Amino acid sequence: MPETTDREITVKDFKGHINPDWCPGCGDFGVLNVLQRSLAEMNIAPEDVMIVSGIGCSSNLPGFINTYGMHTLHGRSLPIAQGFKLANHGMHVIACGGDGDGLGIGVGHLIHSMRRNVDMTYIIMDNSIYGLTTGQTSPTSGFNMKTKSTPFGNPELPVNPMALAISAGCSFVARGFSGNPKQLVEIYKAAIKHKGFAFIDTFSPCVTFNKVNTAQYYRENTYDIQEDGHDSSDMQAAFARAMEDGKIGTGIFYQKERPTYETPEKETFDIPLVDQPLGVDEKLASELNAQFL
Amino acid sequence: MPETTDREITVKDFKGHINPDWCPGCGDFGVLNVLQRSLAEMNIAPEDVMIVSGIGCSSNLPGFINTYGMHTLHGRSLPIAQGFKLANHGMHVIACGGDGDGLGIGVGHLIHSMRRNVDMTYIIMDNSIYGLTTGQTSPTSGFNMKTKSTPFGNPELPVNPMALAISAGCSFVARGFSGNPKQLVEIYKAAIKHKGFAFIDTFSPCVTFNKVNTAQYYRENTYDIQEDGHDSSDMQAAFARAMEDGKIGTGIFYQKERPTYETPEKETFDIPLVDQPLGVDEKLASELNAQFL
Amino acid sequence: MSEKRNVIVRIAGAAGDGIASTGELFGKTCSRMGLHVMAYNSYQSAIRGGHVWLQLNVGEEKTRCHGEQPEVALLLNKTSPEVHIPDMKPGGIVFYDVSKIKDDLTVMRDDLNYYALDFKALCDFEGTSPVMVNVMLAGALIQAIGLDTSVGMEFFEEKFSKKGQEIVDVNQKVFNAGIEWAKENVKDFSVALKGDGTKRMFLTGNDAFGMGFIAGGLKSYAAYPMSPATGILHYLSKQAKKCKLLVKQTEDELAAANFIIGSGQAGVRAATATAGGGFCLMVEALGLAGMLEVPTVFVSVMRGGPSTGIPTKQEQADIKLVMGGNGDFPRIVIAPKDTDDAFVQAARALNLAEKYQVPVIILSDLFLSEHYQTVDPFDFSKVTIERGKYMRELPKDAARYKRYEVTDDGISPRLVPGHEGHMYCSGSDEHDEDGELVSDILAGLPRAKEVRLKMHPKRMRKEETMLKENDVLPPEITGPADAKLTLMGWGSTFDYIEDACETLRADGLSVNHLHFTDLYPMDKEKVKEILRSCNEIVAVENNMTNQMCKLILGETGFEITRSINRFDGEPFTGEYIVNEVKKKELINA
Amino acid sequence: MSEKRNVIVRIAGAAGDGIASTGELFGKTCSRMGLHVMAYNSYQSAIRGGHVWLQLNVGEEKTRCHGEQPEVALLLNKTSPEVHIPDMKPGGIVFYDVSKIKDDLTVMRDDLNYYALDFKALCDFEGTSPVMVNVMLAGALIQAIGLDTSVGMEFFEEKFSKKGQEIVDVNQKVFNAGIEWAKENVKDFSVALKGDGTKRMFLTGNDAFGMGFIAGGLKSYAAYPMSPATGILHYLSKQAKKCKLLVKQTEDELAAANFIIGSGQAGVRAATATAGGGFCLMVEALGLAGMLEVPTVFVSVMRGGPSTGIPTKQEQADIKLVMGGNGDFPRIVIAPKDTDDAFVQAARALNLAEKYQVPVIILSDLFLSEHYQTVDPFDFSKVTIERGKYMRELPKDAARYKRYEVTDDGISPRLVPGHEGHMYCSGSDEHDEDGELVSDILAGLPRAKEVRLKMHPKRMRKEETMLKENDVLPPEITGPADAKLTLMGWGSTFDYIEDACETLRADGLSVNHLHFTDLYPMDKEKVKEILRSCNEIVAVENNMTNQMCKLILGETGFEITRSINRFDGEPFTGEYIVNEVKKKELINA
Ligand SMILES: Cc1ncc(C[n+]2csc(CCOP(=O)(O)OP(=O)(O)O)c2C)c(N)n1
Ligand SMILES: Cc1ncc(C[n+]2csc(CCOP(=O)(O)OP(=O)(O)O)c2C)c(N)n1
Ligand code: SF4
Ligand code: SF4
Ligand SMILES: [Mg+2]
Ligand SMILES: [Mg+2]
Repeated sequence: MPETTDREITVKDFKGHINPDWCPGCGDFGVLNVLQRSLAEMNIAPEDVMIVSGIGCSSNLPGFINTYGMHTLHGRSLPIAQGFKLANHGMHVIACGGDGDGLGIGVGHLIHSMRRNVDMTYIIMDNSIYGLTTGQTSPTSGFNMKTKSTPFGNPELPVNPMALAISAGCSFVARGFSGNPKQLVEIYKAAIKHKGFAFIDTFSPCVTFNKVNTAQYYRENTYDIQEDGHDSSDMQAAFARAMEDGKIGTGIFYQKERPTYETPEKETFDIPLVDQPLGVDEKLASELNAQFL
Repeated sequence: MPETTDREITVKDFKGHINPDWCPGCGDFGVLNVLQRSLAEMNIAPEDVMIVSGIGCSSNLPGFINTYGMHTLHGRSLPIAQGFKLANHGMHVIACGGDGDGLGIGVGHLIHSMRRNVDMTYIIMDNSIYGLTTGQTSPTSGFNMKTKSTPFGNPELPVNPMALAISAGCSFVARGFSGNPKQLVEIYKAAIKHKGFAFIDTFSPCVTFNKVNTAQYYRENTYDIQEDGHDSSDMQAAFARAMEDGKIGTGIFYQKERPTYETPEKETFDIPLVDQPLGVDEKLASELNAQFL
Repeated sequence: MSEKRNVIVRIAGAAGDGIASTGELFGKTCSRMGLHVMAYNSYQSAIRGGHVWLQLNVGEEKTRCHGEQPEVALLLNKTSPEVHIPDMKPGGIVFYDVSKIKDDLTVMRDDLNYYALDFKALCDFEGTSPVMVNVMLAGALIQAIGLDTSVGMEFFEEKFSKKGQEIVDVNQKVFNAGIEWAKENVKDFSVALKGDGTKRMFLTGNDAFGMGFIAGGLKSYAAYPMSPATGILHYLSKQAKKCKLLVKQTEDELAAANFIIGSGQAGVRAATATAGGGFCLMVEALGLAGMLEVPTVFVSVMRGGPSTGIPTKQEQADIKLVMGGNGDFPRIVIAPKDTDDAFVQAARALNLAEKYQVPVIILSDLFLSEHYQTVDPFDFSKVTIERGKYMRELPKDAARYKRYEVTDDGISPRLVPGHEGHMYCSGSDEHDEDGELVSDILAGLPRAKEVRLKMHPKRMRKEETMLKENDVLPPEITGPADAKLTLMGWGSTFDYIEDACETLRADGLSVNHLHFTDLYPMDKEKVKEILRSCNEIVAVENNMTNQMCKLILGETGFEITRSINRFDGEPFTGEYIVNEVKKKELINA
Repeated sequence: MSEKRNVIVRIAGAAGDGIASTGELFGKTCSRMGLHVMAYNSYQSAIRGGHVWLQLNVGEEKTRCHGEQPEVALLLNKTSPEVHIPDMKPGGIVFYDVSKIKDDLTVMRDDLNYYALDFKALCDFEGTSPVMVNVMLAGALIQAIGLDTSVGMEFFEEKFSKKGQEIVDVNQKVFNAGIEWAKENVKDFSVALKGDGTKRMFLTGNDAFGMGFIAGGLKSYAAYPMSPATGILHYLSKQAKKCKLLVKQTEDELAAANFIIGSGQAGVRAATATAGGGFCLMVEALGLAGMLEVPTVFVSVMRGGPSTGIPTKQEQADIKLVMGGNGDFPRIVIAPKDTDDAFVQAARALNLAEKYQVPVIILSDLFLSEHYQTVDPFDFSKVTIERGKYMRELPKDAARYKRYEVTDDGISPRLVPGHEGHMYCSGSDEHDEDGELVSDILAGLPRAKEVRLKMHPKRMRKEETMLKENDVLPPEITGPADAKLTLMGWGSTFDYIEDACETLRADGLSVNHLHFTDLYPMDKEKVKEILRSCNEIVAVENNMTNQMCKLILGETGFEITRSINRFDGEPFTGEYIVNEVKKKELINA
């Protein structure tokens, strides 16, 4: 488990070199701010953090924060993040990206990552639209929603990220809203602290291409499930909350720690792979040869 | 909706030209037989059926049955089947393949196919192992199971196909066992009859590479949820059944018809695309030009 | 064309400043007057902000090139002057709004005419908002260069009437304010372009691909959004009901490519489109289409690479990509040369795909797919639909049908599924004429080798048949056959190179142009002969490594050793090529 | 080698008949005696049934080839005689069990010696089962050709002791029954091979790749099962704990390829392996590794294509595949020549990947990856680990680190993540030296073009550096430099061609062998010079379309016009090549 640092860390330490080029008012600003705050409040050093994203407006985030980053391929942030984390589990690894990136092209990796339970955090910045490609339907676009690629209405049921995550064996399942930073910072901190794969679907409205799922819409249509007395250790209850019609719950739907991916392979992972010597000694070499003699 | 035929159809009509080259005792024989019986009992003509598979032992099925078939790429049967079905919705389309094919490499397509709800049937022949590649861990291999690729035990939680399907909005979710043909034939018939995407995870033991999930194991550890009074219209109950520890339920977990993919686009699909004339008439041509004048 | 019959206009600002709509307004004004427009959109992979510009070359005759130096500019934001003033042609005119640009621009250059409008003062009426600055400036511009202002008025009607009459009215008023201002303040501008009165279409290559597909009988289209290919998806989505098309945005490119294989197998014409990174994900399906012999059309639109690269910039560097795949299988690669050709080749690709039962790749690029241009309305009646050996039924007494019958031309008669008594299974494993898998029925038996030795060459033979039946367009030479210098290009560079040749010839140089539309398969002997007939060849490629030269060399053994390359993300222009020819002293006339 | 010092043995039956374990038993017997074995497994993509055979060429000196005509055969099922009897060398001997094969084989050919054993009679004791027929026949064979029978006894101990002593005992008894029978019934066989007593390893190319990776410091391996690459996954999985490796079976090839990019970025050596169809799914990641400059090693094992093709059969037709990808980026392609070389090249690939910060592709094939062979134990001490410009830390007062600093050799100093004060982000979009995206910071500004014009050539320059630093192996010639005929091959055909050359030279012909291990990048001038130094070149390619000739032509302009091709799914043999040379009258000695 990566550590926090002795230095005193503030939000400023996470300020990036470039200003985000998101549209003014984009929900992604809120996610960036909350993430910076969460890391600072947990006193995690910037050099101990790797943020991996895919491609999309939201996936530009690693360029705007002062940590290590990888801005990779559309839909592939999770395998990369896991390859990184398991090679250097001394670092905190956070993957992030859009709803198209994570729940569209990338949903296969998501399902498998959840059952795999590598100790990392995954933030989807969910605007129910393809932002960067200028407004096509996304996996969380509502049924019948009109977009550039569905001018007569979206003919598909949207995915339900909470239900999917619970079913896929995800050990930390939460939903937040970038317009509610107070709650979101607590969720992100809990996620980063969680030992295992933590998933947070974060409503992050696109002001340019989505006139349905606006900040106002979320302000009016969400409620805090923890305040409503939800027990996040109860999977059935979590599933029921995920399936609710009407108001949309935010908060921690489900959390249950179980052995992380590295646990059964503890011999291999006693120290981070990146710190291990390369190659084998003479004794091991002759053992390896001997297997075939 | 494709029709049944006036000719009298029997199981013999579905007998393929070649004998299956599955290992003697392989569960897939049972799936093939039950599928042939189901089609015959529904009096569906062989030429009205297209069976699309991926790659794997199980995916060899279309070669062994006398219908139209496509034996395609590992993990890609579903997009191909949907491309076919929507181009010729006059035919019954059935996709089939292994647990690796459908729940491993192909799980992204599965999730999206379920919410899309094209009117077709999808059968996974689930042996909790990679058969054709001679015995690696599969997405349904048990936690800690030893396989050629996990000699120290599988470090991942298996996927739960029933829970996943229910969460993904699948309109027909069932589980069967090739060693229980009586129940299976009823499930397959209900699935083929179902208007919308019908998914059946079918236990189909691999006698060669999986010594855990054997026919005997399933005979001893499954029970019929319908006999146990399960209400397949109740999603919460279905989820609870899917999450049960101990005995494994078989039967129809969840079924609820909703508009199929073609429904909102009824202007396009009034007759199968393959029967429509190609190109546009003069009037439409000048309308198309006029859009840019 | 030495007489001045065109004008180059640039509109620049941040993404979100309304560049595109200004361009549309201006372009439509010209196209409806019967003028010719070639427009290039230099945009970014950021939705707002970033610096964006659109350049339009308007002429009384066909303009082949968006040109280098603008003569008229609309500058919409603060960053614009430093970026664009240096590019201006001496004597050019610049419109801007004083609230956005406060600097004294004459300090930068004093050989231009500056017109500073004041939006707040001129449009001080209800309903306006600062985003309408572009509308006002467009009015001034259109007036200043003597175009028909009434088209603009119509345009607002068409565009905004759904949003309510007030929106229409306020736009018209703002537009008019610009017009009136220009009437009073702009000195006579040297060009007054006269259209021929024939209305022309103003559209992109992607629109043309979409129309060509519809003309050619497309019924199933599946794609995943990816710039610069998404325009085809947008266009076809809108036509879906009217034209009875299945248009599906899939979950990814793997699904899209395989989806159209399903549709193709069912017997309908099917296509997809994507850009480089997305095409990488289609390579496996491409081979499947080759092996199952399913007619399919893949549009691959090149953009700056590698990887995500420069996604909204131009490059021609995906030849190796579309030639990829595991093992050998037949395919066709076509790189259309311009917007008209996009229409023609889209329809042709559908025919070739069905005739040869192969995947056909249309290799477009950002410039061709996304630049706007005026073209004459497409002649749909010229498009013929040829389905090759396509069958829905067999005679009652037909012998058992063999889907993969070995034939001399490599093409097997194709019965599409649904017919009684002749069921077959198509497999991605090597199979016999019936489609039955070698590994199922002949596993390890010596006959497996015989089947392989029949079936693999059967498929590959189709490439020979394509050549024999003259279904592959040979490279074409324009200009004098005996020119001293030949500029060789492919795909969308056609117009630039033509433009450069015209200029060079006007300068008294002896040049011609050798152009490839069909890239693969290549008729070794014929192509070699044509190449040998040229005196001195210089390749013009929008990439760093001369991928086309390598393809030609690998296919024919003919080596082209000199080249003009551009890989900074911009398309060529005629002037750019002319300069390179002169700079490199490629020719001594 | 005209003196008879080797014997060719074939073991044939259905999948599931125990061919593989018989082969292992036989191979280990030989390798422990100090004999040399080259074995080829002709198997199918069906788990049971199908016809399968294994051929072993055992010699006192290195056997380069599994050979064509077997001299000894074990036939395990009914189908075997018709398939294999015709292939036998005159005078050969055939062992079989009377319960499985009832026909009179002398009718087929009377120039062979048949030994019919009766399992039921000979092994009529407790614990036996008909699947053990192979064990009995193996005993007879090993005795008959005069090998050391005690190794077999050990073998059963090692193999079955975990399953209990009874299993060991019954196997030994059955084995012994075969031995005793042979002692009594088999006439003296002409060959009695004597090993040199040096124990050798008996393993596959995939095992050798795995060992080479471990020797070379691999720490992270991710793959998805796919024949014929899965052996590497199986081998490494077993060593994971012992060698502290991360070995991950991912959900698909997309994940595997991207997974190792994550590991590579973290600073550990990472590799994956797959076959053609799976590599198609890795092409996008390949470009990502090129753009992010992450050291990664991709093994691509060729098998019969296209598409699923003939998955358990041999072909060399994936050059175009591994050269694919969108846009241009540097890469290295290495095709190891034999099992020893597999070890060497795996370790070398890891070094080159780190030195140049590029993806390195090892292009293996079914034959190389899966055939068993005896080799001397690998010398791990010869493997050096060179990490290039790898850094874990920077001096305290270092200037802000630039991950993608432009350097003369194109390689930037590489600080791996985790160090305080020098954070950077690696992006798949075009970026500047800091890694910041051109589209974020320079969107539309002229400086974007400048950055592009610096960064793209910086990456591509690495290919020149590889050549300059002699990190690319030039093609090598074996045999007389001035030979009349040169056989050109690449990758795993090395031994066959060597074998053919030896035979041809023994026949008095003047031939040599030109072999490519490194396929890309290619040193144009050097390669052309070597090719030109040859008198008459004939390519030997295990494919239909001469992909290597096309690569050479496209890279160097040198055209090879004659070739020997095999694409029926089988690997070459020396004899096959010799026959082709003679049949095609490729040489008049
Ligand atoms: C393989 C591939 N396919 C398609 C694209 C084009 N593309 C870029 S971003 C994007 C989707 C953006 O939507 P989302 O992931 O929701 O992110 P957002 O922009 O909304 O934050 C797509 C399809 C790509 N870059 N790569
Ligand atoms: C892209 C790709 N990756 C890998 C393979 C190799 N492969 C063939 S079948 C298979 C898995 C078989 O398991 P499953 O799908 O469960 O089918 P089963 O054989 O068990 O019926 C794999 C990995 C392939 N053919 N294509
Ligand atoms: S397009 Fe939407 S998602 Fe993208 S930056 Fe703008 S507001 Fe944000
Ligand atoms: S290996 Fe397993 S799944 Fe494959 S045919 Fe044999 S028993 Fe069936
Ligand atoms: Mg989005
Ligand atoms: Mg399986």
